[in-house]
Amino acid sequence: MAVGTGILRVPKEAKKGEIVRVQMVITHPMTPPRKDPQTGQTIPAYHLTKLDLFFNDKLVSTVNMGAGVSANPFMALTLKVEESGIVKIVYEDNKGGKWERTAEIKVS
Amino acid sequence: MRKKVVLGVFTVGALVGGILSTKAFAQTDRELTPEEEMRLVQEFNRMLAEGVNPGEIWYEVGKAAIKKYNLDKCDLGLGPGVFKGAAAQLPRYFADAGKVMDLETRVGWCLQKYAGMTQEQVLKFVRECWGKTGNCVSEYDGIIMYLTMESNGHKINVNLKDPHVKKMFEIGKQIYYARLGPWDFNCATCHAGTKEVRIRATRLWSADRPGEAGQAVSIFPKYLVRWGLPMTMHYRYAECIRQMRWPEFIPHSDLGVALSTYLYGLANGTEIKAPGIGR
Amino acid sequence: MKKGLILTGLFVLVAGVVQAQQKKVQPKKEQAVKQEEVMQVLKSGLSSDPRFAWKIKQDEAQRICSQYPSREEMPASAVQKVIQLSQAEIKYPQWGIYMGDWKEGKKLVDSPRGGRYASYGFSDEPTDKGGNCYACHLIEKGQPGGTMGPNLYQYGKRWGITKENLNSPETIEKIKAVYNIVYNSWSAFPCSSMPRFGYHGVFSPEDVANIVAFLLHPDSPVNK
Amino acid sequence: MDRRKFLILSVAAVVGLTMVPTFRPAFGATKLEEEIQKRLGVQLSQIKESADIKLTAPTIAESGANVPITVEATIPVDKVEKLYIFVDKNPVPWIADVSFTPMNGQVYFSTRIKMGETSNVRAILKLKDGSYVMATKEVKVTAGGCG
Repeated sequence: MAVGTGILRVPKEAKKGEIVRVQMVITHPMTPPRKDPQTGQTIPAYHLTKLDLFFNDKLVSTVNMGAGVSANPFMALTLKVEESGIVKIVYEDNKGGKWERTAEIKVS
Repeated sequence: MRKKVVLGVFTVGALVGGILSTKAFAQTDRELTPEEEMRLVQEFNRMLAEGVNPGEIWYEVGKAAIKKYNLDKCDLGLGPGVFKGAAAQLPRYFADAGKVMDLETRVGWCLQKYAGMTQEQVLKFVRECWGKTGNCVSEYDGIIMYLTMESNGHKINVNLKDPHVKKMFEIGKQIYYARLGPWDFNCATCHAGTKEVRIRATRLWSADRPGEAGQAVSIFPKYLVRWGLPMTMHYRYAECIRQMRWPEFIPHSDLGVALSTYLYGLANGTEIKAPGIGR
Repeated sequence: MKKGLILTGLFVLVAGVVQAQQKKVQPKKEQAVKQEEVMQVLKSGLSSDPRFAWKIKQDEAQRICSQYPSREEMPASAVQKVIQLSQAEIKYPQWGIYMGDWKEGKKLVDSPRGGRYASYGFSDEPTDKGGNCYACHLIEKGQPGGTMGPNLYQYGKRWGITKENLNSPETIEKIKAVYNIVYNSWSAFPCSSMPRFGYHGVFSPEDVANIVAFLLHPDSPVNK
Repeated sequence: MDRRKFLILSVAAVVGLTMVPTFRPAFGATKLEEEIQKRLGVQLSQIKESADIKLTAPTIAESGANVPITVEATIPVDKVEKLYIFVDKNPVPWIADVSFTPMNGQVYFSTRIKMGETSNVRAILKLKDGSYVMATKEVKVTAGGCG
């Protein structure tokens, strides 16, 4: 499975004005630059750099990160929902990988 | 060592203009007892278990792999392709194979039968991520994760009334206590006894403390944060046996089945909650 | 007399271990399966590489210990037998008991990987010589350690070993008592969880002497 | 590769490769102070600790590979611009920063971070009025397992 797969988890339903938790896990090695023990060559860093959280295409939060975040990162943020809509996360790494995932919330 | 830490804190504290309040000092200065530390490590594990478990990613991997390898024909004891709750009643006796099998051994059997793999190919498939860290994702781990998670919420129910199963349980129990190898270990060295102990910082579960065997096995496959992958039960056996300085463990062997029968037998009645998460 | 005192001391010191192992376990039911069958299943799951054959030859003491979940359930005859077997095979350094080099001992105590193959697809070469002692013991203050074995903080101090009495005959006796435990723990505590390091050749007699020095020597960080 | 070696090497890599040696020149700042100066444009000594921001982290971590942390604040989210997370003794002390909008409803962020050794974790909030508040928690990183 490829790097960059993820789980985006939000409650399926919420009340208007409720603050809900948006949780996510993304597969990524999140490695800092390091030296290959055999060849002595430097293996470049490979990690996520940025994640944007959108709700109905409006930017809610941006997370910038380095290799200090654990492998297969978990993150959680909150979102105040006033209407039904689509939660979207867009994330990219330092090698040009870019992915997105969506989830739906019904607000009553 | 301690002195250094305190000194280090002091230096940093002095340098940043005394921002480090006395709170930081108090924390470093007070010696915690091993028991207090054990509680705090348990607290760490509870915090780790909050939120989404990265191990859940393997569920989708497994779902795809089951199609790819024709495992929807696989009968885990409730009929071909019936997976809901199936893992909870394993190990059990399978007439078609003529022996008791646990989940992983049965999946190996099915891989040979329905995916055309040889035994060697199966073993290679099983061990794809063994000893690896980083971003190793194996389809086998996915399959075991998927099949176990399909039993989430079901209670472990090993049929110890079946004489085949009962016999395997007894063999497993004796293996559990067999002192062997150049370091004289058995499973019970670490995982028995009523006294709560730890190995380095890790609290050890015990077969002699009620409920702990259940808590231990019901969360496998368990996502290990230090390797970034889920550890299946047979990988767990292999790791323990490696640490015991015995020869290398062969997955899907009767040894694995005997240990599973004993441990899941002890765990009867515990709800499956996969994946767990730990160090 | 002196010996008696020392022995008493030994038992006071290690009473913790005995207590730690007083697990209350249900008496075992009569064995429904044959021992050979158990061993056959066990060996079916371990690499059959002939280079490892020696690792799964169960010796008599191991066989006795395997029958009892804990020492408290062992009949006196079994306890005696294990002690006797274990005492009989203790070997001492060529020049007899002496206070070894604690700095060398520390290296063996610290190293975690003795006798363990490094990873899967392994070789039989032990990756390191060492006892992985911190896994089970707290030894030096400030070093994280396990609690399976007794706490060894200031072990030498507790034995009353000082710079002044370092070469006294009493001290030599104490060194010997500790040497015996490290070399073959079962000689003092039959079926203890602690590996019989000297017996299995994990450590040479000289290695054991160095480890004992690390535990007992007044200059060792253990006794600071 | 041997697993332990791998761990040691990756720690070594984390510690050694990505940063200058740890010695501190007489007039220079710590890596942490430099990093805070660079990213926030203020000196660490000017940032006050405050009870308005709460940082939850374990007192002891059984593994430095994955330390769960959660930051919450009682300060209304519309007054907040950005959250920064630092680990004092990591080779790269900066872990992440998070920008908030009123749509978040509150200041809340939870993640898992790497820690090379026992150290303070810091959560610093930059408010829209240009001021900063901070919460600090020491996490003791220890070793688990059979080694």
